[in-house]
Amino acid sequence: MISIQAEDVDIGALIAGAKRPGMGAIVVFDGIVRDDDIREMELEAYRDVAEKELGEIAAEAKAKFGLLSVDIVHRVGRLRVGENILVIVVGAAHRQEAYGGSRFIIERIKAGVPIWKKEIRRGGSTWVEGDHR
Amino acid sequence: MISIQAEDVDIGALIAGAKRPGMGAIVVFDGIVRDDDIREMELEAYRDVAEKELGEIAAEAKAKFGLLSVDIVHRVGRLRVGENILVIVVGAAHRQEAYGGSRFIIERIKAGVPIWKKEIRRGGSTWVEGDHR
Amino acid sequence: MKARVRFFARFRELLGAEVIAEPAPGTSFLTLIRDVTRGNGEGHDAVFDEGGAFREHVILMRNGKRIEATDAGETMIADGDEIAVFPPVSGG
Amino acid sequence: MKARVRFFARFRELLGAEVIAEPAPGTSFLTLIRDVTRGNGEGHDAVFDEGGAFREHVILMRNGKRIEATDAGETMIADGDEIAVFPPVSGG
Repeated sequence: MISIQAEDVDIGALIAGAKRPGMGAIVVFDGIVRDDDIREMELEAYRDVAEKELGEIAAEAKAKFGLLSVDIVHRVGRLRVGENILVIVVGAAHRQEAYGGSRFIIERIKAGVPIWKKEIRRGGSTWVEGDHR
Repeated sequence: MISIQAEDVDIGALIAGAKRPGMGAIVVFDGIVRDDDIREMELEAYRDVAEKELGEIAAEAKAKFGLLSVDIVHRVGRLRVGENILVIVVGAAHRQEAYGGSRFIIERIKAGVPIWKKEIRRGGSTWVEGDHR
Repeated sequence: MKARVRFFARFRELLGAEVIAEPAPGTSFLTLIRDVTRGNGEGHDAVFDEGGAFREHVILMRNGKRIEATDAGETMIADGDEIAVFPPVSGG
Repeated sequence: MKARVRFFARFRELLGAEVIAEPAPGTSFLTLIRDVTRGNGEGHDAVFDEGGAFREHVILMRNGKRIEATDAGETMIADGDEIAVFPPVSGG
């Protein structure tokens, strides 16, 4: 499942759905809204392109790390502190590939997928430029 | 939560419960029974010592990686292919610490915590010695 | 000839989410975006520097694929193109 | 004097989960485990080599803390000790 969506995601269900024959390890990355003096976060995506690029990153990670499953859900819209922003679930035969694939995917998303975050504070709001987590 | 238990664990609930002020990233490792021609797996622990050691590993990982939360649940008893064996949930301000802490914990568990796995096959069963995932 | 120009994040706030432009054949990427941002001082200055070149951090796409800002003067718009102009990404 | 000797995994299958032993004062770790495994050929051979030393992969604990097999001959059992003998771990 590759999705850019406003709705939250059921991580437990994603994990259960990721299981495949031959799988021995699943690694989940969950990026959440951190309370750096912010009230809320607003996320915007160039949706068609971002979904296409997430799909390409997933395919590349599968090939490179021999992953048996990849799910990526990226939220958009207004999120409160503590809410899930991005959930990546990867499954592999062994933990080395699962960790490596997960890390590869998050770094690729941070580096290039057209999604933006705006931090909303009491005194105003600012677009985040580049990597902050 | 540090636990050695026969019951399965609700990973979604563990993640929700792990969230803390200042947290920006959660990494979950889920080790599952892989179908290497096995029918079931039997897990045995030296329970008191294993729980104590898991607690020490969690504390060490928190200090070393600045983790904001650590949960470790290790199953014992009979498990079928695809079932969760070990779930590690770590939360940190940033993803680097979360991945680093997660990896540190799993490697330490594999290296030394007194828990054993027996693979049950049609033709017989064998104790796993050392690291196989 | 029609082309859709989309802006995101900070650029969207300054310039609007999208403009449907009707460039003449032979219009370059650079010229089209200059035309579309003309008359919006703050928006134009967010995208272009004093010399009229794209600011270093500006990212350009044509139909979902990156194009280099340095090629934008020689890249001609085709009918139906979707052009995107945005600041550095920060997803994840 | 009482001591509890626990076996795990493959050793448990061969030797039983635990033995409550009553060693004489001054009994070493090594002697206690030899005594407890005596008479169980397969179990004894899983833990000890032909020369009567602990096999290389055997792990020993006293009250939840590792002790080196090479120290087991000089380490004396105290009343109430919990001794554990097990093969390499494979959890996770």
